[in-house]
Amino acid sequence: MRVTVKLFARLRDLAGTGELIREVAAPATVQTVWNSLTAEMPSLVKYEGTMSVAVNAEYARMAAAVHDGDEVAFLPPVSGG
Amino acid sequence: MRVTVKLFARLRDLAGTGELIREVAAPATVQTVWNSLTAEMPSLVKYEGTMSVAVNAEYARMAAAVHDGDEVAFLPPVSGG
Amino acid sequence: MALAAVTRDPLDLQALMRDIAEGGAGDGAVAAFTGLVRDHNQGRKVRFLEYEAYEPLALRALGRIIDEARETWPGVRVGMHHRIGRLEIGEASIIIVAASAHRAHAFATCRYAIERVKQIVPIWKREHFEGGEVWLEGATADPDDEKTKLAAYRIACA
Amino acid sequence: MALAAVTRDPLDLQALMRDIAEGGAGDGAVAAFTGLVRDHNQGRKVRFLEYEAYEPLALRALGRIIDEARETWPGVRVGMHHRIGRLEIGEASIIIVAASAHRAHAFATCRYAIERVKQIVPIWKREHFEGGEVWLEGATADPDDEKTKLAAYRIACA
Repeated sequence: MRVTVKLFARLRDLAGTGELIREVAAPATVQTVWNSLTAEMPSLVKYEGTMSVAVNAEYARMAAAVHDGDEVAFLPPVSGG
Repeated sequence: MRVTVKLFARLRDLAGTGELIREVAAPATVQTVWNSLTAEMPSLVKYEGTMSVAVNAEYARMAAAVHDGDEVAFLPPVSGG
Repeated sequence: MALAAVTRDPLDLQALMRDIAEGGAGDGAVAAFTGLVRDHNQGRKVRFLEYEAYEPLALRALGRIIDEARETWPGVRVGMHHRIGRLEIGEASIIIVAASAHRAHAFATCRYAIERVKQIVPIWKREHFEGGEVWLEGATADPDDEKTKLAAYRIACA
Repeated sequence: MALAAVTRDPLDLQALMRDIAEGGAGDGAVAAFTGLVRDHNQGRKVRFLEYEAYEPLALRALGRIIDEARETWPGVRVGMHHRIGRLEIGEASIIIVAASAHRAHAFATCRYAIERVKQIVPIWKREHFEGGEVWLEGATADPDDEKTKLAAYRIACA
């Protein structure tokens, strides 16, 4: 199945793109998507402890299920305001 | 000597005027002026415990000296804002 | 634009903010307070308010509050304008703006300032309500009373 | 005008205040907060900032903060707009307006809201300073973390 991955701020810089499509095998979780991403881009790994994640623009946990067509976002620590 | 007396809000209403001239004998204090005022307008007396006073537009005490030409103001509890 | 003002004209928060913010590019935080005339008070339906001031002393008292805030929160920039005369429902009677590098200081200054206005500024509200009118009386003004000053400080910094 | 907004356009505090105040003639107190781009940060001379957002989630997070405030301070009306894109020194990155019958609630809501923005809204600042640029990173966003929520509440109500 295909999911859209969104990356922001420093994660986007490290990946060189803010959006990419990943193929992952079902059943999948956010963690599955992240692992598939970091396998290719090891520089992202160190963010796992501090980032937040969202599925379809709602905050979620790494264990949340991901379905075909979902948008999965990885968010470094925020700095708005 | 002559002083200008300024009255505000309810004190002004009770006195029927916001400004009047009083003759008082020197040496005088704010208290002297107040006593001369309340002698004529006893309805003001009950404000003595809660009012503030000013001489020449500076907060002062009842014991403060008053000189010829001074402006003495009697101020009921404030309610600005 | 004066930092402290007592005026019969409508208040202009935007202009005061611009003035306070100007030249303070190190200040990231601007807190503001606006007091609006409410349509009711203590169960009464308010028609409009009339504010009266002992203007020269009111202006000095506003200036004193600004000085107090600056001593307490160094570097804070603060302006406060009070309107007097007849005010309709929803109109602003007071605007306060405080800018600082620290948002905690900007908020505290604003909060302190409005409490102090109600304590020591010689301004009075006459409430015209349905069925009558009444002078509202709050605090006995005494700028040297450290207890009321501390009360305002506690509210601001709590 | 939406209560919560994430926009590339300059922010309009006056318009947001008018919207929040409208129809609330029982509300006498309006507190506002404006965050301005500072010309320095951590010893660096800032040239300008670039804000990036995960827009749909940022909008939801702002809405969530508004809901939290309403639950905590019943009757409070609050709006918050965050700007994104390139912002010059002195420009407003965020405006928050809170109106209430109680000035304590208006202030607390405003204070709470800005703390919560910094905790849970997916927006990032890229600082362009003299000599380089850097992504600023603050809090790990977790809207369900009751500890950070309580910290914001304590700051607002202390």
